[in-house]
Amino acid sequence: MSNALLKVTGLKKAYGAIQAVGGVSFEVMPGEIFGVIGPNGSGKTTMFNSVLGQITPDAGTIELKGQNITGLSPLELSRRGVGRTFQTLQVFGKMTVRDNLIVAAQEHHGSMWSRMFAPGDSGLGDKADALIDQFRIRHVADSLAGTLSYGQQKLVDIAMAFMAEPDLVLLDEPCAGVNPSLVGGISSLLKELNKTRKGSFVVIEHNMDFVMDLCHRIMVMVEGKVMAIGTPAEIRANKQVLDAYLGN
Amino acid sequence: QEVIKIANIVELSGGGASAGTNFKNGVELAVKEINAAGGILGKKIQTTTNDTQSNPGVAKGLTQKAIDNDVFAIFGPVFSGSIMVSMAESRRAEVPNFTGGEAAGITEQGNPYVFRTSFTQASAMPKVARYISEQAKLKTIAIIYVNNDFGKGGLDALKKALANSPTKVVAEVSTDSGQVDFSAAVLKAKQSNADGVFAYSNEEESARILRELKKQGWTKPIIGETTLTGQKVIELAGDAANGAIAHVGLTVDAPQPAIRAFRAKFEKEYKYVSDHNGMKGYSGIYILKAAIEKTGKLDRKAVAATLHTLKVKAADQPGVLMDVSFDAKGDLDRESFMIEVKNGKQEVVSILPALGAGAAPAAAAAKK
Amino acid sequence: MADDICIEFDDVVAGYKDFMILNNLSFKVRRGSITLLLGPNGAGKSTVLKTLFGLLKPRQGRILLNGENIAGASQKELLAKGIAFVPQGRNLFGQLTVFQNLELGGITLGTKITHERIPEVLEFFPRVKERLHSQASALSGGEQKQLEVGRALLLRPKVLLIDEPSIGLSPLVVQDVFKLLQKLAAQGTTVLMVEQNVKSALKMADDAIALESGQLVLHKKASELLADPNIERLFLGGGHVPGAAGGSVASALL
Amino acid sequence: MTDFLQLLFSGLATGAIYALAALGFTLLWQASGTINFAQGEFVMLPAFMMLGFMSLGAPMLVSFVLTVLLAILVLGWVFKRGVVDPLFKYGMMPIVVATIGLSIFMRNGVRAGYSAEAHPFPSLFADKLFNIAGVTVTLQDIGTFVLAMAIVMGTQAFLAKTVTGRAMQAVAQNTESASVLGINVPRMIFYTFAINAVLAVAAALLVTPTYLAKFDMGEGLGNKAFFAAIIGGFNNSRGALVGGLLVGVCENLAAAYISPAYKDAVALVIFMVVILFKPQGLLGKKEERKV
Amino acid sequence: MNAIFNNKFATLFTVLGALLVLVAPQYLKNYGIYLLTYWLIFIIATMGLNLTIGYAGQKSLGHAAFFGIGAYTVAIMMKAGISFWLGLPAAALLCFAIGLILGFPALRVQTIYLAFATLGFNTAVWLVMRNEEWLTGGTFGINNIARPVIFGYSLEANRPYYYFVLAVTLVLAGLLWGLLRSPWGKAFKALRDNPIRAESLGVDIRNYTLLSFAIGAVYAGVAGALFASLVQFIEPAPFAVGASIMMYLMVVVGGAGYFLGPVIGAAVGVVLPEWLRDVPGVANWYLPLFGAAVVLLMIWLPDGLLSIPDRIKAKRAARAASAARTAAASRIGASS
Ligand SMILES: Nc1ncnc2c1ncn2[C@@H]1O[C@H](COP(=O)(O)OP(=O)(O)OP(=O)(O)O)[C@@H](O)[C@H]1O
Ligand SMILES: Nc1ncnc2c1ncn2[C@@H]1O[C@H](COP(=O)(O)OP(=O)(O)OP(=O)(O)O)[C@@H](O)[C@H]1O
Ligand SMILES: [Mg+2]
Ligand SMILES: [Mg+2]
Repeated sequence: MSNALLKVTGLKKAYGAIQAVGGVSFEVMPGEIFGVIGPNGSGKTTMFNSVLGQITPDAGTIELKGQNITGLSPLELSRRGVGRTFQTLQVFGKMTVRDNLIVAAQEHHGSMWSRMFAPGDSGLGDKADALIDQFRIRHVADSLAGTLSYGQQKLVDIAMAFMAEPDLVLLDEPCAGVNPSLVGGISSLLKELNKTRKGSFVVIEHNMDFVMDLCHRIMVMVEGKVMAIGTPAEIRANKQVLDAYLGN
Repeated sequence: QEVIKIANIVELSGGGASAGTNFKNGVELAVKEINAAGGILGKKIQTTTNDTQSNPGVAKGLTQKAIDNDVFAIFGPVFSGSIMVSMAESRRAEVPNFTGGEAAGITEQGNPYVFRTSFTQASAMPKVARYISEQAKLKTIAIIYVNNDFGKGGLDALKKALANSPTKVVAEVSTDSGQVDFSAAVLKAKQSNADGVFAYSNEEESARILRELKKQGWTKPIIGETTLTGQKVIELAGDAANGAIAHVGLTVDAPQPAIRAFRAKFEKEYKYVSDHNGMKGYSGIYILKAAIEKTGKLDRKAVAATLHTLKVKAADQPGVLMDVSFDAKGDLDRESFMIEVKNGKQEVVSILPALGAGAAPAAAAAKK
Repeated sequence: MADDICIEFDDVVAGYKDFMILNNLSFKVRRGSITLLLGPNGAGKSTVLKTLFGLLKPRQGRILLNGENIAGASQKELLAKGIAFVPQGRNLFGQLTVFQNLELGGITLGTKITHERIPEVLEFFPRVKERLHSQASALSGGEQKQLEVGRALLLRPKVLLIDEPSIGLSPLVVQDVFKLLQKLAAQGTTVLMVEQNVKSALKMADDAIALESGQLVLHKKASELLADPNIERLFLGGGHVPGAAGGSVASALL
Repeated sequence: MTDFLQLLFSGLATGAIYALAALGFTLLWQASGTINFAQGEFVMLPAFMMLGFMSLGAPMLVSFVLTVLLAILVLGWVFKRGVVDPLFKYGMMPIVVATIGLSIFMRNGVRAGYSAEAHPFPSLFADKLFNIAGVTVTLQDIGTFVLAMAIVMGTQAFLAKTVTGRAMQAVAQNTESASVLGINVPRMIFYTFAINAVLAVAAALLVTPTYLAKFDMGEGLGNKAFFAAIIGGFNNSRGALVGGLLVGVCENLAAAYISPAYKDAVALVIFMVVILFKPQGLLGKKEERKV
Repeated sequence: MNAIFNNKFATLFTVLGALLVLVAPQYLKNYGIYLLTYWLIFIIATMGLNLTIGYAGQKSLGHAAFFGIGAYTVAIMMKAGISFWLGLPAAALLCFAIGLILGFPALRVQTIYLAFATLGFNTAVWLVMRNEEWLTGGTFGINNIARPVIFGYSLEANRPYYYFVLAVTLVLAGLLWGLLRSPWGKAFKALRDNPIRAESLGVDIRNYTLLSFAIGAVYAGVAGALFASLVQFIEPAPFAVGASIMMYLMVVVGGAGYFLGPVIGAAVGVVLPEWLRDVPGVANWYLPLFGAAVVLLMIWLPDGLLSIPDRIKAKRAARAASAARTAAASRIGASS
């Protein structure tokens, strides 16, 4: 099991009396699409934020490709090829959609000093345009991201996470507010990247069709603890999970 | 030249606003009178007024502007920092420049075009020092001063003047312009156990210092310079001002008839009592008038030269308010006063002779 | 039938400054029904609700509530007429507590009634109840959404405008909320709801309106639409890769 | 020890003055999310209004009431309609700059239109000195301190304890959501600025006897109050009190025991430490969770 | 960002402006030239501040401190007999270093809290300038600062000095332009719009934050150095917090985040009050009028004067988008 891409052990985070994450351990294998589900407030987002250096966990270790990355900053993680999206909308509101995408990848090209003399779009214009087309936001490509509809902003956010071609992407509810036709698109995109580039993903999602169809394995979190980890079929069959989360 | 153009470059906003406004009002009052009486050499005076915002950089620009406009003379700025900068311009253009600044440095640059309208700290402070050590006979003194060029300049001049006297400076307390709470400053003065305190700040702060001194039960002598016993200070400090003694170069409360007349005219025109800055501006214009008339022609260079040896008597030219004489550096000399505040009024306790008039101490205390 | 109509858009033009989103849009919503507003991202669904609730002033056209033109009315007036609105995204006062957020939700009711009703609402959302005195911004995404829905229910609205309530809610909670809406509708509340969770929403709704580029493209009974074989193609993307330009996203990246 | 107490009490009195002026900052920040760089001038103007009424022969309290009304109109309503309403939705920068412009306008308007001089201002309290164990305090000091305390606590209680107070805060945090809930946003904003105007008049009444009515009195007062508000916590009205008192006392102690020339530096050091280790101020609430 | 040069109107405007700046001094007297030079110096200083505030979104209220550090560095060095040409780079370097240091609080605190911290820094620097008389001359300032000599040609007179400052302004503007159109420009904006998102995308917000301060400070420092030898006298007052606030005002009035914003903003802050002085009948009221003008400008154009072209463009774009939407809608309408 030591060849895990991401290995989280005994992760804990409490806010006062609330144990948001209470000892979570799991592993994500290279090339795996790993789902995280669980009722509202079960600590999924907090777990993500701890893994990604956005908040400092109280306990636990996080390893990426065998290296301890606990406590590293989001920047450092991005440099090591970990991308992410946020549950709350996080775009660059006063920049155009196209610039949003370009800036999402430019820092991975060359050094800071060489970028001082690089062309304005860092040669990423085509790539950005391709994603713009795929996410059907061509008509708003030159609008300021802050003026887009909720779903459109969400799409920009997701597209940004892919611009730099990270090895591992953590997505927090990517489908929320996204039109079902594009949900299918996102699903296909992940599958395809997974196949062609051996991209690995961790996805938090409440859309069960999406999760069950896409993920190789799924972890269920309840009250900050892991309730179950297994294949979609196993999870669907788990009585406990049905009661706590899925219903009917 | 049909009119005599004079530029008034003064502090109308920012920290120097009160001083600048008074100076300007004095200038304008004098100009009005002179014009009504037929002008100088038959020519009317025309003034323009510009606000330096109490900022030397702006003052420099405005001086250039005045020169571009071909003015005959420049009045202001009042603040020492500003005139130090702007006088380089008037010098270059050879335009006589009158200032209200009191810093010694102004006339020490060898600028032949700069003239004072008041004492320098260098000439006022020896008089104060003499009073402190010889008349008040204080062994030790604490100095509360405002930490700007005016206050620091005064402090340095006074320390220099006291250096060879029996009086020792036992505390130097820096305060800020605009400061409100002087309890720490007064406390430090008290702690020094000095025989008296010398307070040197702007009008409003002086009033607050006086109040705090009273509050903390200070009973020893309180001595100062012009700003300590100004009309404004008395108004603001109320009872607390009583007993304060100051050396004053110019005061509207002086018993001279010319000064009384000025006081009345100024109050009628502007509905308030002028301070010494108003007198500086007013007498400055009359000094210029006297110089031009003595020169007999409107030639800046010649007028400047005249000014350097000029002596004007108030009897001949009432507008200069007191007999005054200039020296080669542009410094002026005249009588001055020791003032004490009694029952909310300035009272002249003694008239000190002009420095040039010999050092005989004026024994006669002139009562109003 | 006419007096059965609760909300009517009549030839409405509305948008943001000079950018017109809705162009001559007309549709009607039956009283006591749950009407779904569907459409791709950026179609103008949220704009419809915002215009209806007076947050955007229509350039042209009438908006009728029970036959009365409410275009240009203030939110306070609209609330007084029994309309409540749950917008998309985050709409809480993050630095106030959960309880204070609820209190403000009932500001038009007065403190007494609000305090009476808060416990009722909290019954539906146990997670929120547990966090009653936390700062609202500390709640998880789904908890915040629950709080927002609860805050609107406090008003017992006659007309409820609700923009994608399912965003961030876990499946069980979604079911609960949908059931609750059905119950409200049965009691006579008119619900106009935007949803991307098309399949489950259609199952609980009465009518469906679809928008595209601010234009009405379809107005049907929800049950009919659910049975429509074209629905896959229309709303669900049929499972295949979207994208007008052809080619997959992945290939674009490689 | 007596000296120390003397400094302490004087510092508290001065601090109370800072606190009163700082209260305006915290109120506007909490209830409208704005910073008013003309806050000092908002105290200066009522001082002149009161002087004006008094010079017309009105007694002090009558002048105060008339000034309150006038201030609500001018500093409350006109300011809200003229400056806040058009700029509210553009965020902080334009309002900040507009109020900088406004402060220049008010300060120099009073100077050019009325007087560049300082004018004495009558005190609400009799000119009485108390000597307690060698420490002298004036009735004015005590009165200012007590009233400042009461006003700050009252404001804080209003904001935190009443629904209207919270509705005002809600407007600052999320204007659109507030209107969606039926909170009358324009009215809440008006309340905010009306209260601010009243506070300014109260501050003027208590502060001006010491500060003197002068066109630029707002500049120094505004700066100190700004520091005080930051140190105490911008989003908590009690913070204004704590910050004000702290600055007042520290200045005095520093002037006496460290260096008068660097007394401001002491306040500054506290300030820097507070900012770096507790950016929200001593009593301020923590920022929101962002992700 | 490049919109401003794509726009024909803007190009025309720029060319006319350039001609004006080059030719006007030939027809101006001393005061006019002095004023223009003053204006250029503030353009340089606010260009730097615009980078910090407008592009990188760091709310700084301490810019005048750098302006002062630049001025004092040159003045002190020249008093010690060191050439202006060594003083200028020294001023720039020193400001860069101190700017980096001031950037550190910005890593901990943001928005208004950062504004407070920078304000404190400014006050501290001012206190040192005022109190350390042995170094800075204290409140007496430093007088008779000479103007530089270039290749044996004296810049003592106003006109040559103006052209010298103009050249410096153009060079610095060019450098900033290059920087902002490179990926750095986007990184700064990303930092401004959403630092949390930016960091997760690999934008080194620490470096960019520090550099936005440091580079901004360099511009202020150079401006300060030029200021010292323009006025030929410095004292602490022009570098107090009030001056920082005025610079902030200039940036916002001109248009924060617009490349040419400082040109307009500095004109409003420096030239407008001077112009108002000469409006007949209002002389005594020029400052209140200036204050009122600032308020009105903000109300009219909250995003600054240079947002006008953007407004027009946005309007046009919105119309076009509306039309496209209607067209799309009618296609859909036809198909169903
Ligand atoms: N900053 C915080 N302060 C206090 N409590 C917090 C904070 N962040 C999270 N919590 C609490 O921790 C718990 C877990 O929150 P988290 O956001 O991780 O849930 P989640 O699983 O992502 O839920 P959802 O599906 O609703 O997004 C919640 O009860 C939340 O209220
Ligand atoms: N504040 C705004 N300023 C300018 N344009 C806007 C603004 N808000 C939305 N738009 C534009 O209006 C269009 C419709 O937006 P709207 O929010 O109504 O879409 P929607 O149908 O609700 O989409 P979604 O499913 O993504 O929420 C979008 O193209 C968007 O770019
Ligand atoms: Mg979550
Ligand atoms: Mg929407």
